[in-house]
Amino acid sequence: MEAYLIAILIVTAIYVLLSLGLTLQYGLTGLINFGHVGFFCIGAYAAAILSTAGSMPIAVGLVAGMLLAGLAAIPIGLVALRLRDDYFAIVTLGFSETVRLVITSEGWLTKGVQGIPGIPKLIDGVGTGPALMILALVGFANILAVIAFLRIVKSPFGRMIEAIRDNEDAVKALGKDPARFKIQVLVLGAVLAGLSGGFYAHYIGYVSPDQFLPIVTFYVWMAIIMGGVGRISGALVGTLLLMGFLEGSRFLRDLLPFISAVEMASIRIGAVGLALILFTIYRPQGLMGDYTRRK
Amino acid sequence: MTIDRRTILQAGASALALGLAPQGAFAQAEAYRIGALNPVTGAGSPYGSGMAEMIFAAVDEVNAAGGAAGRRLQVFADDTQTNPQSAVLAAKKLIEVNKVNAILGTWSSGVSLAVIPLVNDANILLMHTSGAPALSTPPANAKGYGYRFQATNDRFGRAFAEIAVKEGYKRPATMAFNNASGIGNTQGFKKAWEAKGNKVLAEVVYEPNQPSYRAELQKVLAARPDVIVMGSFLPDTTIILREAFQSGANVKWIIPGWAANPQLIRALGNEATEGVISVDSVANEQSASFARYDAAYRKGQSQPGASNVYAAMTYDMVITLALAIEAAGPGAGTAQINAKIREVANPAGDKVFSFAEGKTALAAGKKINYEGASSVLDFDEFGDVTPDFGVFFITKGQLERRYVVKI
Amino acid sequence: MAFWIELLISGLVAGLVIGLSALSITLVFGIARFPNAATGDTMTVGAYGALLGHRATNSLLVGGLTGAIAGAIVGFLGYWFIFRKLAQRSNVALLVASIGLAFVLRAILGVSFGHSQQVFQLPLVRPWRIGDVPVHPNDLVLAGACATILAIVFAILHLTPIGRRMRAVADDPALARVSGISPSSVMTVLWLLAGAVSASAGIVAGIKTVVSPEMGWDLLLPAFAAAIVGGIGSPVGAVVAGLLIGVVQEMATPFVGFTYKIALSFLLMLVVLLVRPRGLFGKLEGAR
Amino acid sequence: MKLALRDISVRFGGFKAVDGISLAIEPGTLVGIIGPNGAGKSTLFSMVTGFLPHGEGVVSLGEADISRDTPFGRARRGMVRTFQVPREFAHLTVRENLMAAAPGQSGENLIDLFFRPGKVRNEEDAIRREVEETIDFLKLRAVADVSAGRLSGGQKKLLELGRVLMTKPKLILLDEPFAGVNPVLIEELSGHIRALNQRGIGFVIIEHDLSALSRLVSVLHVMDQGKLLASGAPAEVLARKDVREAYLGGAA
Repeated sequence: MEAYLIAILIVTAIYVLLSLGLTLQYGLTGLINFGHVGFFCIGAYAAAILSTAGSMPIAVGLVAGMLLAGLAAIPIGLVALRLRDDYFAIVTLGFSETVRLVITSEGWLTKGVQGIPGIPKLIDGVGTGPALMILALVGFANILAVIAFLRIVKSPFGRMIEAIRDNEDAVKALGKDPARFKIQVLVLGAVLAGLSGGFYAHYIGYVSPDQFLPIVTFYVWMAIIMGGVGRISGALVGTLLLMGFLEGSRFLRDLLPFISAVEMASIRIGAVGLALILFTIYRPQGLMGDYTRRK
Repeated sequence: MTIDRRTILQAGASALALGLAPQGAFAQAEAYRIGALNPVTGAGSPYGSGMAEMIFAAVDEVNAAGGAAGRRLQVFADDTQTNPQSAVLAAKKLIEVNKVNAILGTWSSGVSLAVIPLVNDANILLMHTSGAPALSTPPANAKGYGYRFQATNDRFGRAFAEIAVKEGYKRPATMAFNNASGIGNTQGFKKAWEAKGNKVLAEVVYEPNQPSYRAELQKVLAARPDVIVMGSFLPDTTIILREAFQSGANVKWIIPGWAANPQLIRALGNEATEGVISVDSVANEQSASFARYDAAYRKGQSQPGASNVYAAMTYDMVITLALAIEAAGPGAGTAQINAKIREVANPAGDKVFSFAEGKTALAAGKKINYEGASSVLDFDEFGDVTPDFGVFFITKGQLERRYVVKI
Repeated sequence: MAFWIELLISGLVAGLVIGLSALSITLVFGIARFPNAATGDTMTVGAYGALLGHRATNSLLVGGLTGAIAGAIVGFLGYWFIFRKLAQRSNVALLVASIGLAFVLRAILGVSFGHSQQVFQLPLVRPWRIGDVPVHPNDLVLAGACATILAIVFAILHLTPIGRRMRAVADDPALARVSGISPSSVMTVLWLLAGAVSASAGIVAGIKTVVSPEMGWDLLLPAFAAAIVGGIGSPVGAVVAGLLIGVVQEMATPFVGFTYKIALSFLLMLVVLLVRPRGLFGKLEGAR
Repeated sequence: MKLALRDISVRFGGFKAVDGISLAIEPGTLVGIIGPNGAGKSTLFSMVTGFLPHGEGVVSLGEADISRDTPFGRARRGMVRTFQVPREFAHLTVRENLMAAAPGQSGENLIDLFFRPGKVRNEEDAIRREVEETIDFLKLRAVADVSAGRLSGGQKKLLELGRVLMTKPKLILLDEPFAGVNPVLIEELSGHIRALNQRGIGFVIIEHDLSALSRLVSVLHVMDQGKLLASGAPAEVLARKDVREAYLGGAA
């Protein structure tokens, strides 16, 4: 039983990196990033291609994934500066779909719709031993990300991005350029998503374009909205809730036989939708957070 | 899946299995645990629940005949959602929580490619219905524990080429749904067709869920083909055939069976589907095994067995596996059972059409050759079945099988 | 030459569907001031409604009306139970809530109709031939239907008192509130209208293709692009831009291929947002 | 640092909100701008500070032509502004609002933040001392740790003044600082402005409270329908018939 729980924790840890990235971008800076799965996809494919066709060591693939995702965030950042937030949301949604289209079409590099099988595991071997080491590795990356995250939040940089979220014009009136901060935040969030993608590719062992649909972005949005926008605890709790919900429904099927499995998929999507609605209306600050009132 | 006695019973059993040892007449030999990992939701949802249901039905049949090598078969069902991530997690649960000895019924190539490493690591069997060629060769099938009950995509392509030659077509074009199986079919056709020294006039790969496919159709029709070979699924085939008919094109079609089925005819009517050639790995309709499967499928899904060829395959998976367990004798591990699979299914040996028949023949010391419901089930060295292909012509709204193509 | 004309026609027909759903988006975007992500799934509701209506009465007109009414009701319920409660909140909260509504609608449709395809049982008719360019009667019927829907929307907006109040709210919500326009009456009519319009787009799409729970979501991005390219708040802009995107997508296929044509609508939207945020016919209050 | 405006005009469609305004603000002076609603005061203000796209004419600060400069570029040159409706950072405390305003913080650069933490910490301490002085100067000690969103209207105006002070400006443009503020607080604000003026900081104040303004400023400019109607000492300007008429809505 515990090996299966380790598997859930590993996937949760992978998704926490995505939630942290989005918390930094939306929770702290107010950037409506609906294209998060695009950076996740870039990280996954970089790791997959380099570790199979490129036959590079895994670490190289992971770092390359982070860099490429970060680089991809820069043009998005430049666009972000000139757009109102809901327009930016639509543009980022378009970005993640374009990434998926490029991955689908450029088969010479990405094997297109066939996907890339046989991606080496983070740590070889079978059973709970290696699984625990993988969990430790991804967990360690989480800890580093949280430390860096706290360092940023408690610093003048963190203060400034929250100021941008609260009132961008006031920041300009005080002689500071929001653009620089927005781009850095987008790049940081993208780097985290890239690393998360790299871990995902090595853990699942197979990547294909249809694993990177917008639904992944909205799952992460649901996690940070339920957990608590703008807070690390919110990102962690939210991701745990999301994974518990997505995986829990696997057991639910055994215990509630009258719900046919076909309906289970619709119920899962419906529950995600309902959570998004109810939390946005009745508990905007999420379970953990109360960023609206600091004291 | 309708609510009936067995589903509730099964749920109780599986909840029981989470903690307690199984009871019942087979207390002495440990139950053989089967993981039914099927695409109940997502792109494979039209086939998934039928596939799962037939695994239960076949297991009931085997247990009713006294089990295999004294061991009762037990099933744990889970949903791949036709996506690799949840398939991997479901497989891990089946392997680590339910401790299954075999996983049956993964459908899409992506899912099987993601699950097969876990199966190899856990030294258990995987029987799937995916088309991707990568599943036959190492590293995916390095241990030979993977068996493919569906013809590979390029086998379909080769069958299409044979049919095109037989029907005297000279100017083929291809249209493929942009995913692994769609492109696998048209590439398979192109390879086989060009190997015969001919040329494919136009090739189009289209994206799913478009408001219209006219531009794609137009590009293909501009090359004036006499036949269009499709690698497609039901929804897109419905739209493309309708738009072709409504744009006045009169061209012949060769379409995989899962896209050119009774539902397509019901959607478009007889006139638009007249003369369409539907190709599918021929199920042994005449065989007694198909009759038993068909009865079980009608009882569970109240639909004809022929409408879900994948369910016939999962039915055969259980029977073949059970016969191999029986042949390997009590206390056999995966390796011994694996060694027996080709023995009980491939040609050398008396033809048997059910588990009971096979069991009595084995008991009498004879060699057997199980002829399945989905096909004759002769596995090559890669663990792939080499079925024949039934060629059906849609005439006045009926699927009429005219001949069989062997490759 | 006929090759290009055919591409143009198929582009226009595809553009009709995009234009209609963009029209619904621009109405909501202009008046309620947020991009309604549930538009796609309201389209699907319309398609299923029309399917039931058509099966029951075998008349496409009754089917269409049932679908439109279903869409209007869903549109209104979305406003009454969700968007009304978020009126004072940022447009992001409304956007996220509309995504939630989109998922809920898809779940309800999935459970009630299942995932296998459903089709409008219509007789298939051979096309007419003008020169060697096939023109299909169905396309003309659908184009006519879209034109009538557009005319109805314009009539409501420009000829009726509630329409004038809706345009006033679109121009300057603060001024409108001050001059005594009750927002709830304007919003009620807006959401009924937007729901009906997106439902009709879904019906047209459903007739041309097949009806399945996911169909609305895939048409959402091009529809948003059309609403933005046409200029937010401008009904004419939405439909013209929808046709433009439909034609550009189809005509570009020989050069760009069938996979990248989908990215074209996104690219067009990006260029417009950066170069001319007001879009073709939008007002000054652009996308800054 | 002298602020000079030459033929400034701003057009919305056909309508000229600001029409050919030329005036100069001598360094270190207290200047008021008055005029009826819709005279174009706020429009002029926003264009000079870069929050409205440049219309016609030249805005120069000292010798530099800043007509095309970004809002934050102009602020960095020492000309800062407050807003008619205060724009506090609602979720940050009063202290954090003031800390955020301090210019040139290396802690806002990620490289320094992670690789030169010592330097960042020292700067933070220096800024914190400055913030404590500003808090005492503006008597906001009691609410120093309350999130700005929960302050009263008057406190928010004080905070906004405190924030611009943190940027060590040479010229502060105040947009209706006394609007909606009780008389006691108006005197307090005027006191602060006079004290800051002693330290050499110039002010340009848009205000409707003529009595409080005229007690404060040395020069008064009157705008009406986008044009400069009159300029001069407060008493003298307010005595003019045409100014009173513009105000009483005679001509408009």
